[in-house]
Amino acid sequence: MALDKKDIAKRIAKELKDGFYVNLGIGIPTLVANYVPKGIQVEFQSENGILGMGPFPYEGEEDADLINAGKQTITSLPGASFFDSAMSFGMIRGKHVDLTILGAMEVSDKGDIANWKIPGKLVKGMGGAMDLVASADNIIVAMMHVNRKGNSKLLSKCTLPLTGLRCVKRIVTELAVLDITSQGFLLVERAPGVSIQEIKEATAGKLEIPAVVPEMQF
Amino acid sequence: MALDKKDIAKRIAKELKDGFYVNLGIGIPTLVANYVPKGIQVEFQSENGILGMGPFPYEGEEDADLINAGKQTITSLPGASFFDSAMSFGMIRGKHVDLTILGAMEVSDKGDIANWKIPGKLVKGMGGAMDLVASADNIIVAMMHVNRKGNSKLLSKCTLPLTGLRCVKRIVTELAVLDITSQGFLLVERAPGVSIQEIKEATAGKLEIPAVVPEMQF
Amino acid sequence: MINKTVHSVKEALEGVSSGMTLMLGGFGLCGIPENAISELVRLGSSDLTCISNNAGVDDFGLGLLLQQKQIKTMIASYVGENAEFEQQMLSGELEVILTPQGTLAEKCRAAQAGIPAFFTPAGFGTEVATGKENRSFHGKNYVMEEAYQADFAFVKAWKGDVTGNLIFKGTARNFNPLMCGAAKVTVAEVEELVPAGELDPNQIHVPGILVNRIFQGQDYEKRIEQRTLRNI
Amino acid sequence: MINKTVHSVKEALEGVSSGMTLMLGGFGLCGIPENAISELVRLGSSDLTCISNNAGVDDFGLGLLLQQKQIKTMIASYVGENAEFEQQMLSGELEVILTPQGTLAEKCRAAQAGIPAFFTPAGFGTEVATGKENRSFHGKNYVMEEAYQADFAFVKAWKGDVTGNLIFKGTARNFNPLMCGAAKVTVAEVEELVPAGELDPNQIHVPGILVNRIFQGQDYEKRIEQRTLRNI
Repeated sequence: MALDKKDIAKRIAKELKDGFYVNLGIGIPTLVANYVPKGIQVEFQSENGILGMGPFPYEGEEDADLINAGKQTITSLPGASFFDSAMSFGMIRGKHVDLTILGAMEVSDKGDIANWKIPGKLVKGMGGAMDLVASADNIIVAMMHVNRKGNSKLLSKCTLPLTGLRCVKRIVTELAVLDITSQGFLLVERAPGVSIQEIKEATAGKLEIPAVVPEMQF
Repeated sequence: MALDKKDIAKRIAKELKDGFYVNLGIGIPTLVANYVPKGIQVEFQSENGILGMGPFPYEGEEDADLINAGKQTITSLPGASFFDSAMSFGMIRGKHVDLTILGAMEVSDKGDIANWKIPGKLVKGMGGAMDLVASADNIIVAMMHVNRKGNSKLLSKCTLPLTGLRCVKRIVTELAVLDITSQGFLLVERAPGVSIQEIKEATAGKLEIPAVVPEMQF
Repeated sequence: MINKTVHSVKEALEGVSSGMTLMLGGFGLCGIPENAISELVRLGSSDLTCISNNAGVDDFGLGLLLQQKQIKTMIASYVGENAEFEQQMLSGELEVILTPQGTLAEKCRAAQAGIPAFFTPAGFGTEVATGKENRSFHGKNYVMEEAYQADFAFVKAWKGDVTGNLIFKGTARNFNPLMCGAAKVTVAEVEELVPAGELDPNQIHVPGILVNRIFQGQDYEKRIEQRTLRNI
Repeated sequence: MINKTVHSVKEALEGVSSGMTLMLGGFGLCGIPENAISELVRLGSSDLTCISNNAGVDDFGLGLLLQQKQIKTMIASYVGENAEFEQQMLSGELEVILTPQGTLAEKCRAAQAGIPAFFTPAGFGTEVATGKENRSFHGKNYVMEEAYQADFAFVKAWKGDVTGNLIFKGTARNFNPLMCGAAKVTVAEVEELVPAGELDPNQIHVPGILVNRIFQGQDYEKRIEQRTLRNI
């Protein structure tokens, strides 16, 4: 059965490793913070200027001067630091952030990503996404495999304006975990009960299917 | 009579204006801090990372963590700030420092300056001098008009490796105050009792002499 | 000690006129120069180019200038919180230049620090790189970006002293320190203005040399855009 | 909370080997990583390229590495305090690359911040610009400079916490913050190592993400080069 958003977040959380600094995008990626595996230490960076971001505040504790990149009130953990936006993106461009998790509208089988602009629709802006995807060595995309019309969002070539070129490393969708390789999308895991056939039909780009494709473990 | 080093510093101090941030080089420029005109406020920047530099400490007050660019122990004044070297040179390159006063081995009548290297002799390095001269809009050079052999150091072309190109605005020597103009060195003032002829003989570069050349006032 | 204090927001904004390019600190509504924005509305200067990470919301922050149609060009990284903005952009009244957030920050910092141009990987291979120099260093591709040039920078700090030294709190820091000294005139408003010597010189975020005018701000609303709470 | 603490200088320098490029913080003898330098002497690694604003004095700071002839190439802005240095430079044993101080700082900062190259006016028209791209922006001439690439950065801070957050004191800050994260591995030694949460998150000069290893330094001499006093 296809995963829900929480399950996608849960699966991505398994990619977290001890000592990782992680930047989480808005949407499904934000949920990843709820599923950090036991026994490992990670720190969350928010590009508006905090490292060591904690959970949302309790009522009465919220502070207008302490928000995340989604403009939500947050808290800070012991060992946290605040800094300006040049330092924040210095961390990102300088590859000091170990893992970036973000959403996408389309991903190509070369690792291109489109997630900021739909021609003809209102453009909100790329925020920090272009800096993040151009810089990180380790980018995981959390996205739906198909759009509401049932069309694949995993393409041979993105149709929307790009956010970044050849940058995505891994994709987790409601159907599968896929890596970007020189052969295109490599099917790594499938969601529990989802058939390879379903994934094949939902993937428009080049799909490499190994002999054995295990089901995701949570 | 030709000025001594203290008098050169005194004359340069008259160039300080209320509200100026000033960077003083090593040697004669350092002495300028002793002659700030009454009634004006200036702040001294030292490129190793302090703004609001104060006088040398009293015995027992010296702090190994508080030095100037000449590695001398210093103090800080109320309103001072400490910062890193990138911020410090950001201030300099960004033209936030209003006046730079430094020494020179040679200056050309185009405003070129040489003050860091004598071929065949030990090279100590340019330190921050190249950043300072390339950035400041307002550079005053404190120097001797002639070298120990009696040869002019105000030339039509520098013979030593350059520190910066077309950057010097004003020169104060033991004999005169001169500005760099499109006509070469413009004689602005002469030291008390020094004749125009003496200055002419001591200047190898192109020298423009106005009808009236007042004596320096202290 | 050089005193940068001005005694009113009116005095602080002296010299602002229509057609100018302004930098405004803040991320969303966090750390925005509320007093300066109010005064800009009162002044009514028009045809402004505003460089700011966001464009406020309909009735607060830069949204107030948009309501009055004072902004001609908006340079920002994300403008999604503002219906008035959308309407003016779609009608062609408002020109929008979208810039990656890190590039926006670095272009301000470059202006502050006298760096005319630098290379960044952000936007390579996208429409953001169109018309800009692309170059490879050590096998990776970069885009050349130039420093901003602005007339005024308006920033908001938590504490400041009369010499212009500034200290920020939490994530209200964001773009504010980078815009100081990045324009011809930098105006800082602070929640608390203290005498020289009260702030620890080791803990100054922005040295006063980068600030031209400082004033004690008033009536800060500090509106929260997304009040998000944890259940007890 | 990610813990960066290592329990000895020996552990802190694990992986250092001959032929590497090292960054070392400090201005003169102010803010130099004394413990790391001692350990480098003990390790005896040779053919090192050292990036540091100065080269120490004969018997302290980088002078200790020069005595042992461990340095092959010195990248600095000013090296005038060191007779051993002079002798090795004149004999050709030591290669010296002199770099304007602001450019040195910015090349470190660029490495930290993922900026591969930038333009600076420093050195235009001088031998420093030889072989580098020159370019004019808005009528002024600039030189293109590239970020440094280094294997280890050794810095010294006043206080630090176990997550690697650093705070500096006075002018001992200098190049130290810029070298953090500018090399593959950054090693910070501190006068006082405190638990996470003891330092004010508003007042961190270097966030721990830029530091790979941190340790409590010992026996700081903090030698003064030019003890200059005022008469009472």
